Amino acid sequence: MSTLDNNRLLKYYEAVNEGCEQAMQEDDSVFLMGLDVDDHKGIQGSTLGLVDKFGPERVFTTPLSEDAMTGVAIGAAMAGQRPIHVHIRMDFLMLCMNQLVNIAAKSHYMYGGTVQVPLVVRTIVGKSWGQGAQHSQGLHSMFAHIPGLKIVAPSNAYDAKGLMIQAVRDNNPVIVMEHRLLYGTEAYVPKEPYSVEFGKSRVIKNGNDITIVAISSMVAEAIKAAELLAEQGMNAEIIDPVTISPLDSTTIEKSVKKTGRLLIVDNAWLNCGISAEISARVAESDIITQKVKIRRLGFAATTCPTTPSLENVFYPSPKSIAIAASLLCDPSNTWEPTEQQCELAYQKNFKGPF
Amino acid sequence: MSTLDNNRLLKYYEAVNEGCEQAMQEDDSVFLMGLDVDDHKGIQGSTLGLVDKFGPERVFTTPLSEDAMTGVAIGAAMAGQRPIHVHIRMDFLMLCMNQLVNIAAKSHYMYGGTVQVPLVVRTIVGKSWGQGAQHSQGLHSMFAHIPGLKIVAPSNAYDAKGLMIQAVRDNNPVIVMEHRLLYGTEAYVPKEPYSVEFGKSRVIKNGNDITIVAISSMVAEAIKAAELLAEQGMNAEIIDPVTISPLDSTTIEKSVKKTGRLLIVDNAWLNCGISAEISARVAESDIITQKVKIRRLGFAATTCPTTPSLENVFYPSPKSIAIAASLLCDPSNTWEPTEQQCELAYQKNFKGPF
Amino acid sequence: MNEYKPVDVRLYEKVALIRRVEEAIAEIYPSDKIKSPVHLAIGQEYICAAIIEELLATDYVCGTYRGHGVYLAKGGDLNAMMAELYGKKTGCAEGRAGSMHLVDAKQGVIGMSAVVGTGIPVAVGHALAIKQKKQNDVVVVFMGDGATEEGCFSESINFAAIHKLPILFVCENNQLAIHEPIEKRWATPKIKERMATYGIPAHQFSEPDIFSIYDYAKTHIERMRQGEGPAFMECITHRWSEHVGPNEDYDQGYRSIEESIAWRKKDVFLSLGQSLDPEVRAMVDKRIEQKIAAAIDFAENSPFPEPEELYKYVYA
Amino acid sequence: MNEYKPVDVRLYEKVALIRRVEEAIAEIYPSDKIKSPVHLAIGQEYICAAIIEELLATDYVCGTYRGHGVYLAKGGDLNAMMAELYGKKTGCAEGRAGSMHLVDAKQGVIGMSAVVGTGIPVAVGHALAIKQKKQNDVVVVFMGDGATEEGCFSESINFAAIHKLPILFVCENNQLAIHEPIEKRWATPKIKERMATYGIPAHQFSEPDIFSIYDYAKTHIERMRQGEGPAFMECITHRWSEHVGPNEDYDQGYRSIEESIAWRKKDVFLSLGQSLDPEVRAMVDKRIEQKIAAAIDFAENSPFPEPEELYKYVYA
Ligand SMILES: Cc1ncc(C[n+]2csc(CCOP(=O)(O)OP(=O)(O)O)c2C)c(N)n1
Ligand SMILES: Cc1ncc(C[n+]2csc(CCOP(=O)(O)OP(=O)(O)O)c2C)c(N)n1
Ligand SMILES: [Mg+2]
Ligand SMILES: [Mg+2]
Repeated sequence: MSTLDNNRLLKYYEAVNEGCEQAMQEDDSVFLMGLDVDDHKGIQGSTLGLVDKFGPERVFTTPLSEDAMTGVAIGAAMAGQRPIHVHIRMDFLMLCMNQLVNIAAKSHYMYGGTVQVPLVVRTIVGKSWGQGAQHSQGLHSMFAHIPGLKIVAPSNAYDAKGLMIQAVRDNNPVIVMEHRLLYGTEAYVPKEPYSVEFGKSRVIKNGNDITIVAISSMVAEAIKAAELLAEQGMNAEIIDPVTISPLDSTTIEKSVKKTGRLLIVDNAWLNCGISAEISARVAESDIITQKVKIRRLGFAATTCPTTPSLENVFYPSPKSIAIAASLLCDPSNTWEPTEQQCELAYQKNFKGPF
Repeated sequence: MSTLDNNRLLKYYEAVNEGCEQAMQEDDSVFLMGLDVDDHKGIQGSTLGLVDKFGPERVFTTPLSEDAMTGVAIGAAMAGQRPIHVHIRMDFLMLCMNQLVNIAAKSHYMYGGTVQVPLVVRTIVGKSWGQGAQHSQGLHSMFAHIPGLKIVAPSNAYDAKGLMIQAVRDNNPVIVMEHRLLYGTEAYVPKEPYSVEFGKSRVIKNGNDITIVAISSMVAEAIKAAELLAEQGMNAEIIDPVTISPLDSTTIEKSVKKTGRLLIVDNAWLNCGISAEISARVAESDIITQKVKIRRLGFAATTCPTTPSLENVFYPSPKSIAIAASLLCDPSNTWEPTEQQCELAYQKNFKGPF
Repeated sequence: MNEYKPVDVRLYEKVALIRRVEEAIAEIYPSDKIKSPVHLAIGQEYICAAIIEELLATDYVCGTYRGHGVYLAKGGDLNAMMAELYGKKTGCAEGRAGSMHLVDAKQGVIGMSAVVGTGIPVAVGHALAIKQKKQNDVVVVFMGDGATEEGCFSESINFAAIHKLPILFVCENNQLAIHEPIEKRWATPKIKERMATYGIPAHQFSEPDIFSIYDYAKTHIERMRQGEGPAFMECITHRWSEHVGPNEDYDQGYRSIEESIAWRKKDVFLSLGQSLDPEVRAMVDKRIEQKIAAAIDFAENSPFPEPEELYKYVYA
Repeated sequence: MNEYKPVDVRLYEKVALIRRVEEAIAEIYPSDKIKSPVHLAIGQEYICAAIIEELLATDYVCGTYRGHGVYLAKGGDLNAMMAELYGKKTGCAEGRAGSMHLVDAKQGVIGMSAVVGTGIPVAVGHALAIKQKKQNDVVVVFMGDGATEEGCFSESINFAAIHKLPILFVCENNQLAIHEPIEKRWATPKIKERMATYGIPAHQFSEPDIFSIYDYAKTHIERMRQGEGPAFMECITHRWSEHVGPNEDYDQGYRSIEESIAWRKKDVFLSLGQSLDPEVRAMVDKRIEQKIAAAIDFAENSPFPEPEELYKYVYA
């Protein structure tokens, strides 16, 4: 993914941490705020050590006041600072919707270009181990609905750092959607600051039989599914949109033009989601002339339950992805992978706490 | 639309008012709360007189505290009441997102079926006359993204009353999205209480050449566009989904199977919107075998500007709808209706105040 | 103290039940049978025990994700709670809630929320319904010190005071939100003064004096039943356990064991237990241990929900 | 009063400019040239005029959708404001804002919001930036009585007090939110007592005494420049016009002209004008009328934005 030197294996949370650190080093106006960013757990490691390096003026916790704190971050951004505002769960962004939707997204436009809001909102999607209804939601599509906001979803440590740095450099409000279950995953990450461009989907794996678009933690699941499919002779192309908004659908359309089949796997509900948007864009694409076979997978259309017996069927899995892809390739397929084939190492390991 | 007797022409706001009144008469546990519901303007007439009929215990204003007031309404609903909570603009719902998304939508599920939240949230979408960025948003797609919520969008006085009554009778949180510019429009409305079923799209006009799905205020614009198209020999079928969630896409799919062309016109942004969902469902439909020509129209992908010269190009209009439909029917069409042909009487008349 | 005897026993039984249930949870936890993050309130039990003591079955309580105590003190079903922690179908929410969202509608336990502060207005809504229905039930809503920083707390108090709703607001001030000390979050410690500006009775209890708390709550609950409107209580307290999970964490550097020692010396579970006739106490203790053993047994032997039940309860 | 002379003139000029601009807006309004809902603050101008008087160009102010006065008092460009109301390209937001979202970044006028209360934390954020940059500028944020009911107000005050930010909170209490009287919305009138519990200076001005208000603001703005943190002012006042639109509405039944008469007798525009040397006043008045005429001229003769500009400024 990179031509830079000094690559090391880094965990996702370490990459987020390094991205924040280097962004703060690069520019004195960058600061980090949010509940618990300065405690000894440091947002599951992703902010650990930063208060020691940059001091409590630039790294500080806040009262439990998500709404006003978002306004404060926006105001500071308007006044020339570049805040990174951290929320340990994406669900809590529902408390900040007014400031994000009615102020952050709109200020540059509404005030005729006279102000900018270079704000970064970091949020983590939770999963498993009883996170349940209010600690598990991937709500990126709500933000992608609103012009003026950008939203990115790093699926690996490399993107986590590069997108973080790019988000801070961007002059608009950017929401970074991280994923708790990715925190322990590793990738090669350059030591130097670098940025991952917004609005460019990444082809993770080439293939001719079907296009699988996977978002956030679903990328890893799709890769696993693709391995299972390969054993059956089906060759999947996997695309990670990387940025949810702006969305590069051209890369997806080109792939689907080639494969004629599209499976979208989101870490969210389907209805009115980015999966629908991708499906619609492909359906409306001028470059695709044939009727495409499309399916979407995502959260079940229910609230997220806590018990594993229900949670297991709430989320897409390598198994359900592989089966859906196989059926798109040939509706008469009856193959199903075994549970064992499907288990993802990182999921087996996760045991909390939060 | 009705076989009931005693039909009279009623304005949209009068129909909303009558719906609320009859719902309150029907059931003592129904009450109406929200900023300004009891003042002499009565939410643009839609709550006028109700405080006199039912008294201040059942019809009352609140402090400016949308977040907690939503929680209060939810709590009252859990305890057996049936609140109608009114917001004069949909934009303000951003202040209530936490309660709506994290509590109202989830309680029945999260608490294992032991509680219900029969809450009605009434909201009005603003348009024109300088409403601008924060008084104009149609945010229904955000709510349709969340399992556990229902959202309906009456496009005429008949539905306004019938959906209101049905919303109150429903045992789930229902958001009723009204539209300011429809408030003065008239339809025949039965005197008796009646309900409009959720989850049933309505075919407003039959046609064979193209399916136009229009939402909320866009239904009237689409009807006008269809008249213009008819003059040119293009026969549009118009469908009003009536309820955004649950969405009856089967009716739409059947129509598109017949016409082969689909234009979706929403009163909202496109990205990750219900227009994308409809487009995706049609693209993924098993009953449609051909490649369908699909287009979406909605808000421009910008914040809503106040000045008419920009606002005019922000919204879909009978003109832009007719042109888009004509091009879907035949990409070589060059016909354009004149401005005069397109003007909708009710839009010419609206001059505020809010 | 003689006159307090019956209530002493009742209060001890509540405190002890909550203490012992949470200790049992902590013990089972490493086995991974409990499929849920748990927020223990060991050391804080006396607050909900005292305040809920005089409530009737038709009254409501609302707790937080740290809500085992509130649930149990109000008479919530222990078996159903334990099964819920295990993710079982017999749980109080059929496995959909875990420890953070306990509910027992039959006992007036309002469903709890894991989004801090959001239960407060929901509880006020129950009080509004009571008033509208002209009943004379009351609501008690518990919250942490952190929750009072959320805007919806101020909004809720104001509304409850305007309408004189029958609701008692209780702030369990353990001076921590996760690991963040209150000094970083509150401009001043004057919350009871602030609450008094809403025109409602407001009182701070800086000591774990279960009887004073009990008395105050009783008086004000009675007031509320007469339609005299809300009141506010702040109870300074101390959380023995880590924020989430079964362990203590004084070794983590963010707080010292020293501050804890003073609180542990005043442990209500101990002092109240010691004040009882040993025979009475032994009987109570035995009853509690039997209940707990039965609940664990119930939880362990209950089935998980079937995957087919995933779509149950999305809409009513 | 001699010592006040120069400031008298300056204050009068501000009050008179705002009054006359709003009267001009009301006059033009029926012609439909103003393409925007207007919220007039006629009768309330003295508050922002007095408080902003001692601010420097580098200081910030934040008003509301009822913000013509705050914008003008801080030196916001009148031509650009009038053009904005007309929806013209030369407007302060190039026609994207209308009357409700005035902004003048060059003059330190923070963009105003039509969602009640949302400007408050944004203003606090500006104060945070000032502190982080170790500047000694200050921020003044204006809000209605209704805005103080929003949770974000309580959250904002607490945060500003914790960090001792240089921000002055000003509540323009006209005792109405649209048509709803304050008694239906505030549990008690004790807002200054409530603010004092955050450990900040808090004062109520029940009379339209422009000089007391000016003095108090001046003192506390100086305090803030020394890093001594926020303060709160409540100014009881009276809105002469309807909530939105160019007219008066005492005939609507929700309030009586009687309560207005007392306020109109104390009209600062009148009394301050009468206190000036008539020649000086005439000169000031003339200057104001010229400015207004020029601004209207500017607005009328400016072009509307071209449709192609729709996508300008979506992203920076
Ligand atoms: C709205 C919201 N913000 C943040 C969190 C993360 N969080 C969970 S518990 C907690 C601390 C709450 O402290 P307090 O209210 O004092 O309750 P305590 O845990 O001390 O009982 C926080 C910040 C959350 N769950 N909800
Ligand atoms: C969050 C929100 N809720 C409701 C409204 C509708 N609204 C517009 S102005 C207003 C009254 C505000 O009253 P106050 O803060 O006292 O200011 P005033 O108009 O008296 O200057 C209301 C309720 C709004 N714009 N924003
Ligand atoms: Mg606490
Ligand atoms: Mg007011």
